[in-house]
Amino acid sequence: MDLKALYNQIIVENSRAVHNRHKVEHATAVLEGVNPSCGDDITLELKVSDGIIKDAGFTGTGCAISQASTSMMIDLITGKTVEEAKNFLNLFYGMIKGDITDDDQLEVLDDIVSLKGISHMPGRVKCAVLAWHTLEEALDGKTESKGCSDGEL
Amino acid sequence: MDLKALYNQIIVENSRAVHNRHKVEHATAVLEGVNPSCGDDITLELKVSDGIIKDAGFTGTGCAISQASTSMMIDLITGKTVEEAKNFLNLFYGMIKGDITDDDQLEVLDDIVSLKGISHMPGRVKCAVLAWHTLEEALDGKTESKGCSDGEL
Amino acid sequence: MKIIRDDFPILSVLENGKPLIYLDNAATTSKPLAVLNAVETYYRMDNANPHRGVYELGARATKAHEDSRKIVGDFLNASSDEIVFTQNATESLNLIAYSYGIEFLKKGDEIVLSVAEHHSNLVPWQRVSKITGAKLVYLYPDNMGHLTEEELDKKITSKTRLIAVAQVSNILGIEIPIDSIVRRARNAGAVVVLDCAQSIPHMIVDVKALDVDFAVFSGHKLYAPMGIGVLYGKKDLLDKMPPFLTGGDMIGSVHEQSSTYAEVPRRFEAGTRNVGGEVGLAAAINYLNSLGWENIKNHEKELMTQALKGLTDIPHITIYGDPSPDKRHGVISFNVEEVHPHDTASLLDSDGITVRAGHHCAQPLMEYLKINSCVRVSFGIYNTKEDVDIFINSLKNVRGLMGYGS
Amino acid sequence: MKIIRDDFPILSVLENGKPLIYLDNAATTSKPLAVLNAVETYYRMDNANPHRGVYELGARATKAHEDSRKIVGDFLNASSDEIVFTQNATESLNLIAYSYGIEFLKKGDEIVLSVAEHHSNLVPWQRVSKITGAKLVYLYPDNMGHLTEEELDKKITSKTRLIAVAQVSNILGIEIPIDSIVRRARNAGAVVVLDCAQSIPHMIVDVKALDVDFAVFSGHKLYAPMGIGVLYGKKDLLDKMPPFLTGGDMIGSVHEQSSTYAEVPRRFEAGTRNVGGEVGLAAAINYLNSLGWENIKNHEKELMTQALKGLTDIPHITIYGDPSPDKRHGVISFNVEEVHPHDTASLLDSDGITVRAGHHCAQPLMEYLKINSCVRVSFGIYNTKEDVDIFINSLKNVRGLMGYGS
Ligand SMILES: Cc1ncc(COP(=O)(O)O)c(C=O)c1O
Ligand SMILES: Cc1ncc(COP(=O)(O)O)c(C=O)c1O
Repeated sequence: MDLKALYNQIIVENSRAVHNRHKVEHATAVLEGVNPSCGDDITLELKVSDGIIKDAGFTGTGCAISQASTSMMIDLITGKTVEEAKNFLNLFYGMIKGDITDDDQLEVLDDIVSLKGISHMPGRVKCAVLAWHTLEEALDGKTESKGCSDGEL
Repeated sequence: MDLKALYNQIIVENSRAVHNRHKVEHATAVLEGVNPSCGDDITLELKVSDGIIKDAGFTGTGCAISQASTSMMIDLITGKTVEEAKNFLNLFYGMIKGDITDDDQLEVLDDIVSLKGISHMPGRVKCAVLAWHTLEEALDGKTESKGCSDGEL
Repeated sequence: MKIIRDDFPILSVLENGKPLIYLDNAATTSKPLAVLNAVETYYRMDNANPHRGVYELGARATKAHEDSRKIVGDFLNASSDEIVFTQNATESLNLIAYSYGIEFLKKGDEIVLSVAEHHSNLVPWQRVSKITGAKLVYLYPDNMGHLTEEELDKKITSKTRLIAVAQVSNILGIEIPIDSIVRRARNAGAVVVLDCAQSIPHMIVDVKALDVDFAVFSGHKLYAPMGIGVLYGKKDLLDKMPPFLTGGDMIGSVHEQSSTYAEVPRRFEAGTRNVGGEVGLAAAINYLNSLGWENIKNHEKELMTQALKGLTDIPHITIYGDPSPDKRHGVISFNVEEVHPHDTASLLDSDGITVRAGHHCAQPLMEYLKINSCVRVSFGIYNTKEDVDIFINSLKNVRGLMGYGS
Repeated sequence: MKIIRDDFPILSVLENGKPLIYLDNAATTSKPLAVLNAVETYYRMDNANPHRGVYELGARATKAHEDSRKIVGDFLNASSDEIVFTQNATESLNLIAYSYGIEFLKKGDEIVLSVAEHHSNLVPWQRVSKITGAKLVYLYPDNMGHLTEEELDKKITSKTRLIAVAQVSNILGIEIPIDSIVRRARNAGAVVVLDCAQSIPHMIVDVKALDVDFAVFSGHKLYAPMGIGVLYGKKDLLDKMPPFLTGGDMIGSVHEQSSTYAEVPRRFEAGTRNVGGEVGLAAAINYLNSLGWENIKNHEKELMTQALKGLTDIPHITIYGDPSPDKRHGVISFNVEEVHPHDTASLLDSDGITVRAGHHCAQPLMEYLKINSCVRVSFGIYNTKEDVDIFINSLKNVRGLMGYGS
């Protein structure tokens, strides 16, 4: 995998993409997700009504991969139904675990497919997964996240 | 080392040699030595006066090597001075540890030299040493022996 | 299965100038090339500290570590997160004693052991008993070496909170009635700790089918390297247990005055893991699976049958426990009348045959059998009919060499 | 010392398609052929359960076990019976915490640690503190990473009963003033536990000259296999300590309800030992001795000097601790401004360079330094000037690749 290309094309832009870095007015869910071992720390805010994710945003700090992954996720889920979001979630987990490799199947994930190569970097998987993990817990109505605890990376 | 020859020539006879299996009248030292892990258990009795080991004997049970070694030791030390016995002791330890290999030097140990090969059988060293260890403690005036504790053989 | 001898380089060394007849497999086993090569390959290709590097080599080490865990889990029919790597069965048992026993037992409770337990499954419970006040209760085998239903009924009561037993005793070689024990444990609300050190080299241990709460074994008795052991624990039990060893890798977060701990199984794996050993263990399991467990069982049964027949035919030999091959796995312990076990072992050794003599880390059983020590012969997958013949023939000479008529 | 690279097979693997530049030696080291061969030879020629067989093969295994102990003892300038084999430094520290700390400390006593301790030398003392009521007191380094005399004066008092410190921190790489600490410990009547995990790969540790009471290290950081660690303890201290792990081999005699324990060091070695690991450790020590410690020190000093110069020349880099090579051993930790350490590590990795990023099992130090994590580069005997050049050059590109002007 050409890691530099990955960093170059996707992550750098996205990690600085500011359009998703904001609080959400009248949020229906606010959840902080933390990777204690590496300090990635994001707070995801969602506004869900009628089963549709009307608005989403985040604040927080962390490595480029965690921040980019969060921003790209928000781009993807905003305006989608909760069902669709959960479907993306499973696709994303499948991709990151290396279980789903078929590009056609992954196509709906849009530019998030650029994170596919992370499946070969087990040490960084947690960074990419944090946002999605937090989303999953938020959609499940959790008010406190367990984070992706995995000891020391 | 021809172990069978060792067993054959020396140990079998000595282990049954009954002449040293006796209590000592007016003993000045009586000490029990035990190898807890293999159950060798001898009680050594000495009568020392004027610095001379006037009489010695033993009772107990154990493997052929421990019993033979005890009997041969008693043959050697009876009638000798305490100094001489201590000298034998050091020679014996040296031989069993494999530190002293020169036959001329070991000659004074008489037929005990037949135990020399035990130095190549670390698992059995303890059996051969028990009597000597008990003798050392008895001559040092100990009234309780620590045995040659070495955990499980 | 004769052909597999070539897989084990050590079998061609000399013992006292004679071809080695290795019959001390219950103490430790020889390692097949598949295991030696797997370990060497790990160190030549993938060695790094698992879970610590974000780099590719570190990922390979982490994968080697977690793949090994998966192979062990599959082998026991457990899931990976129920498998804790330790250094040996002894540490696994100490971990349970400390993190479960000391934590959850109290005065008035009873811990049930068999008097045949190995010291490693006995001394840790003495400590638990001393610290918690729980009472140690012993199961005594009948004169054939079996634990009877009556004995189980008598000892496993409503007070029983924990039962720690070897599936196969390292001296008697007899398989205990584990189903009966687990059934009673369930009624009593007790947990069952199964010491598989001597069973797992000879049979498939399915922890789910047996429904035991904990199971432990050592790699080195299963043709794997030394320095690697396994603890299986039911997930819900492990989850509620505090850590045993503490330090790097097993933490959640650490502050100056307090810490939180990682999820299981990592909570119980403190400090850098023995990944080489884990890889070796996984390779050993794969090797055994490829031989086929039915083949292994049949082969070992043949050896056992032959050896028991040979032994019962020699006069002046006492065998400890039921001498029928159906009940036996791996080991036979015996004594030659009037000959000290160490002398027996040394004389066999002069013919190149390695057996063990001593109390075999089971002094309470020795006391119970009213012997001080005994000789133990134990078989592995690479032993042959010829090995047994040579052993029996050599044994026939022992009393003669010790100066007895026969 | 370039020629020795051929002794280490793993150094020729590829990392992300590039030649591997292994710079995570503080996590674990690569193994020379001398070590791999020694272990393999042990398993091919001498493998048996030490202390258990009366037969010749068993004697060879016992000899391998005890000879290794002697080599480790000589290496530390200790006698053999002061050397306990464990699985890693973490277990060694737990053993001291349990068998010395919990046993001999009490409320009102103070345990002194540095805030730079590795979790393995920190979490066990938290447990001791919790159980005994002894207080944990932290030494804080000055802004160059040094422990000052004033700080030592302030924290090491008449209440201090135990001081546990790493001779070299795994993050700062700075050697602590161990002589000053031991002197104060003697006055206070405290024992000193020296964690040599990061010092011993880089210098001779003479426990008698240092006059420390305990010292620990891990084999895998000293070019030996994983799964083997060492505890040194002064004989009179070990003698009065109760056992930690219990089970086979560490007992005197066992009865149903009570047991006595073996003499040290065996009292602390429960269950079957990792003889293969011990043999590997002994081979590693012999290998290092044959290279010569002066050569090793000079070589590593050159690398350290070059790396520190290179790092200080790059803008936007923060080095943690004194950047003068004289005070440093093995490791340099740093951060690239505005770049997360994991991203730095991944970008270096894409050039084949393995460094570590994270909290390095030293979270309290991270808190103290007010950072969340950092990048660590660490050197071994086989690293070269070229390795350092490649590392520095790759690092220069990191900020650019992350989209920063420079
Ligand atoms: C200073 C220090 N102490 C202790 C340890 C623990 O060593 P191990 O993980 O081998 O037990 C380490 C390494 O991880 C270390 O760097
Ligand atoms: C039945 C049984 N349990 C436990 C053990 C302890 O195994 P280890 O010494 O490998 O820890 C052994 C072997 O020594 C054993 O035979």
